[in-house]
Amino acid sequence: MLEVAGIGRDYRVDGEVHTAIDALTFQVAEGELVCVVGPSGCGKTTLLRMCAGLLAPTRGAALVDGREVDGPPEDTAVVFQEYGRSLFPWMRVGANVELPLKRLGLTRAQRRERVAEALRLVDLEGKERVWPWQLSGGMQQRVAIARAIAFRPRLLLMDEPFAAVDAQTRADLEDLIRDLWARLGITVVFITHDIDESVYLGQRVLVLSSPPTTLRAEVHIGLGPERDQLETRSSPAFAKLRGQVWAEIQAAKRGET
Amino acid sequence: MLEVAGIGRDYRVDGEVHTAIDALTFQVAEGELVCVVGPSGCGKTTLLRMCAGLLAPTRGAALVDGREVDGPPEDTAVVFQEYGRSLFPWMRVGANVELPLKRLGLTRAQRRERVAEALRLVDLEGKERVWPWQLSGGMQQRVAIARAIAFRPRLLLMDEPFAAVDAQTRADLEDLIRDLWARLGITVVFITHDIDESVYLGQRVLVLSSPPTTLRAEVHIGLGPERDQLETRSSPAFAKLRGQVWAEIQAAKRGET
Amino acid sequence: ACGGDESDDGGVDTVSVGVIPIVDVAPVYLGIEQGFFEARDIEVELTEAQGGAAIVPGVAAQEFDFGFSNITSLLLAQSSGLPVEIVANGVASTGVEGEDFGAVMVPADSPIQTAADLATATVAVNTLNNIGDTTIRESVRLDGGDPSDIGFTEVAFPDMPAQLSAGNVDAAWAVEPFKSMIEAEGGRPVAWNYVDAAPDLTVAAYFTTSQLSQEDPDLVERFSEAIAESLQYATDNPDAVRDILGTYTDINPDIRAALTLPAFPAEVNRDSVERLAELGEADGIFENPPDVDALLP
Amino acid sequence: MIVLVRKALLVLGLPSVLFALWWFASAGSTSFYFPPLSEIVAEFGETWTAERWREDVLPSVARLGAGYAASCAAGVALGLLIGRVRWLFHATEPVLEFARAVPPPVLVPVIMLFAGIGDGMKVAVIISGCLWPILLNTVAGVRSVDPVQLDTAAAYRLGRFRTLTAIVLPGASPRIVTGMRQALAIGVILMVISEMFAAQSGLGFAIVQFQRSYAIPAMWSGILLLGCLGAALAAVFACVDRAVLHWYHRQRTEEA
Amino acid sequence: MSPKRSDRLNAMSGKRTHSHQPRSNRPRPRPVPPLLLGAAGVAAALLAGQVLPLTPLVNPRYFPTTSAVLAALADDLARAEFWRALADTMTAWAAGLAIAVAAGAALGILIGSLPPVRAATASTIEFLRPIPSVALVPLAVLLFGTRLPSTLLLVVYAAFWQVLVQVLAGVRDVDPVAADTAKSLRLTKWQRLAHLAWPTALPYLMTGVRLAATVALVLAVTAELVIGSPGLGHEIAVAQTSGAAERMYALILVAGALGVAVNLGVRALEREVLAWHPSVRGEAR
Ligand SMILES: Nc1ncnc2c1ncn2[C@@H]1O[C@H](COP(=O)(O)OP(=O)(O)OP(=O)(O)O)[C@@H](O)[C@H]1O
Ligand SMILES: Nc1ncnc2c1ncn2[C@@H]1O[C@H](COP(=O)(O)OP(=O)(O)OP(=O)(O)O)[C@@H](O)[C@H]1O
Ligand SMILES: [Mg+2]
Ligand SMILES: [Mg+2]
Repeated sequence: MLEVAGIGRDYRVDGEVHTAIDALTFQVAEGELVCVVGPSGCGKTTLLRMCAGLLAPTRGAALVDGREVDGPPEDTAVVFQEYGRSLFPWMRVGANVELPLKRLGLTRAQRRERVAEALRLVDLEGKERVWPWQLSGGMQQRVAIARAIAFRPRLLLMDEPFAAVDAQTRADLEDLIRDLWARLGITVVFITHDIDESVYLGQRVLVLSSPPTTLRAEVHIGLGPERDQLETRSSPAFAKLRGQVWAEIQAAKRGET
Repeated sequence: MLEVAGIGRDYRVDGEVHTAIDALTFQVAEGELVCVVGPSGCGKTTLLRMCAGLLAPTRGAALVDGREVDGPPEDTAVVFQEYGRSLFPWMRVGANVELPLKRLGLTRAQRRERVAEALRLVDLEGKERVWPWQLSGGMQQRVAIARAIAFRPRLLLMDEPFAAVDAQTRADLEDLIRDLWARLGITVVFITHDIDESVYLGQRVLVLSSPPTTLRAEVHIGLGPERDQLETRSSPAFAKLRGQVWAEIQAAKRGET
Repeated sequence: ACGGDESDDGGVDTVSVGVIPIVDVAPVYLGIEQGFFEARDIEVELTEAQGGAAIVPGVAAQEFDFGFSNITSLLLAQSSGLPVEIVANGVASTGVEGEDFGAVMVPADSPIQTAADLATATVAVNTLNNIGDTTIRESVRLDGGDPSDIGFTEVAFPDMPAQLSAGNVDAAWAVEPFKSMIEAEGGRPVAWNYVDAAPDLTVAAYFTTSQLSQEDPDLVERFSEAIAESLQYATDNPDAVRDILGTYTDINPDIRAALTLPAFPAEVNRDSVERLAELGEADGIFENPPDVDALLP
Repeated sequence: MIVLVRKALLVLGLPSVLFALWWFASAGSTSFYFPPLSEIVAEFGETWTAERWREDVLPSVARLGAGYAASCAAGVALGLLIGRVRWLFHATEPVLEFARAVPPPVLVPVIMLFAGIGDGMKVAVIISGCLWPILLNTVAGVRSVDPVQLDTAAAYRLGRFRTLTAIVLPGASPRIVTGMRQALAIGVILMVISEMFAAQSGLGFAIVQFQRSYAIPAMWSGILLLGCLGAALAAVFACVDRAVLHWYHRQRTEEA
Repeated sequence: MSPKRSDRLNAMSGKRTHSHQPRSNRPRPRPVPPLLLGAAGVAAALLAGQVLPLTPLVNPRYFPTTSAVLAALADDLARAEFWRALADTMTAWAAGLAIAVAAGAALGILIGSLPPVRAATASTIEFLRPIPSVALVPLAVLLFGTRLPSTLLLVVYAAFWQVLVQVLAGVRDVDPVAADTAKSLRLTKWQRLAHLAWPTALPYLMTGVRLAATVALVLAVTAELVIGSPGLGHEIAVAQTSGAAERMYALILVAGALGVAVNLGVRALEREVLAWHPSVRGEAR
């Protein structure tokens, strides 16, 4: 479904060219859930923005369904790291969530229902008429998530979507995403800093190196489709995978190759 | 040093009064490091803003050094949850960190040195001449932290300051804060969603309830002053405390009293 | 515009006339009131504009059938190629020194005593390169002064009393009612430029375009007659003039009673128009020499 | 090189097309007030001689510069004050709105009462028009500075002055610059209007004189000159804008 | 007063929450209502107008005292022609403003969100903007005579640019993250105009409307004054040419009061459409 082929990106900072991503190559199959981890500033957001067609790669390309991405692909939802700024302050929460549904040809009632359901799923039931800036940070982030899931995309790109919520809510949201993914068969690329989360959520974890960034390691998570916050997390297999990812990240940060 | 006396805050949402914080009372002694945890939207940011003199309480008061807070108290640094928006986009990173130092009567060279040191401590050495919007989310957050520590405050208020950084960096920053706190004898109030972090960092963890918020529990962390990322975290005492805080938060979320 | 398309068959022609709401056009208002226009099957629609900026283009575009303007402006328009023609007299100087409706005024304590003293003074005129400065130069010249160094400055008539009293200008060429207002403040006249320029100087006139005068000579004729009758009536009934001023201006009643009325002769004084053309030419305000014959009826 | 050509095309393209349209549309014109463009262009060279530039254009531009600079200084200073101090905002708003609504033709005589009829009056008239867009935009800009940024400044106790200069002013600067851009054209207009009163020279004075003496092609050439003046000033302004607000523009153009 | 309204007023007048102001359970001093403050400002200005002419600075004959002006105003208010003139001016003003705002906003959003068009039109806009409406008087008269369209032409020409320039700047202000969000949601061009460019430009447009509203009023009065089409401006011209200073200032007072009223209206509109904006939502963050 998503193919990243030798993608790379340079930024120009005060006249000097700075290679953020050197070259990355990987595939995400239809219906897969892949987590991406890596040191702060290694280019995860850059990678995601290139996959979403929001940023042109300097080298290589991203392909969705075999077609090169040169603008936001159809049926894709993105949850941005800067959740606060990605909500439109002039729209109430309900309108923010409803906005992407407008071009799907749904009736008003259907849209309403989807919005209400999505908000319920992120534990913000009945907050439709509130302004985004009247919400706490974590609540804003959940509105952004609700907007993505109300849209029911085929490809869901998420950039640290649970960074601002408490542990319990985070666990609930993790299960929510796994549930939606399993039920609807969507493809998910999930950026996170939480190693436990990456192992718990993903079928595969991609570990990126420090800039100039390459793919440092690819950890296959063989935990099976049924996962449980208590059981899975306390299993020895989980601990082992966790240690593996952790070691890779530490090595990445130290700049080993 | 910091005393919160029956503080409460109501918000008005579309004409209806909504009690965010009902009443909170606790003290933080000089040189203490206290962590605050609680469900998303329970009023942690609101509490912090009232302590920082940025928001007037509806009821009760916060007192710093026995004086009622009616404006930002002297020698206080705040790291905001909305780290991206708290950096000034018209100043380069160095200028952002240097700005609060300008009224401390330091020489230019001293300021420069402090800025360089603070940036080094958060692993952003040599980024003085970069614009904030050229940095990744985690890097921006670290600039905000650098600004606070370069200021060398007596009271440090931090609102989820490590939400956007990777696990390894997070561990380093945790140790950095504990080190600064121990060396300089500053008082720290630290809001976090990471239960492990709250236990690892704090001398005490305050658990808030869901709105209308009260103080649900106060967990004393008797782990001693020397802590180590590997050893401390794998100790049985740590696991027990962790379980205790986790249970309190879950109960808080379920709305038990 | 509504020319005389439906004339002759006993219908009434509506003509629009662009005027400036000042003392000079009182006869038109009187004429309407007395029915002189109605008697000639003309219904007059007056538009009160602030000055030539709107009236001349208005007439040129046939938005107005007739307009009111001072002679020098008309000479200017004519010399620049605008086909304007005078159809009736407007207003004239009384020709009597000390009793005219316009004069160069100075404050009571001014060192300026005679017209010659104006040679080095700052003098306010309502419009530069127009009837005011050309005639004032003539006054200075006649008084033995050299007019080349007079510092003319544009100040609108209504602002002159204030500017004179504030000392921003040394002298001001004021017409009624502002001349009376300055006198009420203690100001005094030092030159009677209209009187000096030519005997019985024609100051302003009613005009139209050559086009209209060719297309509908009858209407122009009737309009001219009505104006002439109105002028005569105004000359005969000065009190009626003072009364009608109260209807279209806001001039304070005391001043209205005291102000010097201009003369309203029925005919244009051709010699004085030629004199104005000469003065203007001498001062170099025309690009091409104006054709007085083409301008006058 | 190609970039330069592209730029030149963008800047001159549309004006050239419009100019050509005007040229051909007016070619056979016999209207007194709408002469053929060819006549206007011919008149342009004859009218705007070196002497006229020295005597009329440059003094006008100098007054414009003085009035504009004073408006910028006063507008920003007042705007910062009024935008930050609520009660002052409410107390002054109606009076300022009142002053704003007085038309120049009646305002100028009043200014003349206080400022005389010299250059001071003309500069004052320019200020009386230029001030408002800068003031209004500054007030609006100050009031829409990001609350998180203000909180940051307050938490670090930056102090009134530093908060104003280091946070509020740059935060409001995109709006302030918009106001200044507005004021530029208004300044040119007010420069003309100020010279319709008590003037003896100047660009506006010249245009009014041409109009009054029915030198219509010359008047049109003056209007053309006004447009060119405005465009030239705007070009200079754009350079300053790019330099001062580079952080703002780059953030919006660099990515994607 | 409804709770909502009183809250709004408090939000308008309350100091910013971060100011160094005593707070807490001590009763906070009630903020003075803005309308009262505004009235106080007006009263101060009127008082200055009363006192100034009594000093040697200016001559009361040419700059009459407030009381004299108010007396003249009272006379005017009793006259039917005055009200007719007022209605004429308001008609020209409202029509001109509506056209200018509609055209300025629509073109501004359109040009602003199409970068090539923006680049291609920039120089032309800057060329046309500084051409004074008053210089167009003869042309307006030539085209439309002294009737309403003439006044409208001048009003629209002057007010249009104010709106356009504001909206152009406003469209440019779109937050980059918000823009990315809109793109990733694959909003259509129209949706992006309606849901992103338009709301971002709205605060700018509001300032543009306030600028244009008074410019339109000024030009409506000026055009009447110069051209002589009926309206307040014409009344002012008559008063001026008659040397009736009191009446002239009374009419100016009316023009100014119109400006104040217009501003009140725009402010109310602002409170409605910009309720989400930091400048309006004020307190209680
Ligand atoms: N607009 C820009 N101009 C210049 N450099 C940039 C820009 N955006 C990002 N960078 C640089 O590119 C690198 C990768 O940034 P990116 O935001 O992709 O990191 P990230 O992996 O998302 O980090 P984090 O986990 O902290 O969010 C960083 O070093 C950053 O400084
Ligand atoms: N300006 C505001 N207007 C109305 N309600 C507000 C406002 N700010 C916060 N609230 C409400 O107050 C409550 C507490 O918000 P606060 O930001 O303090 O939560 P928090 O504990 O920091 O949450 P998080 O962990 O998600 O950041 C929330 O329910 C929020 O909706
Ligand atoms: Mg990132
Ligand atoms: Mg918070």
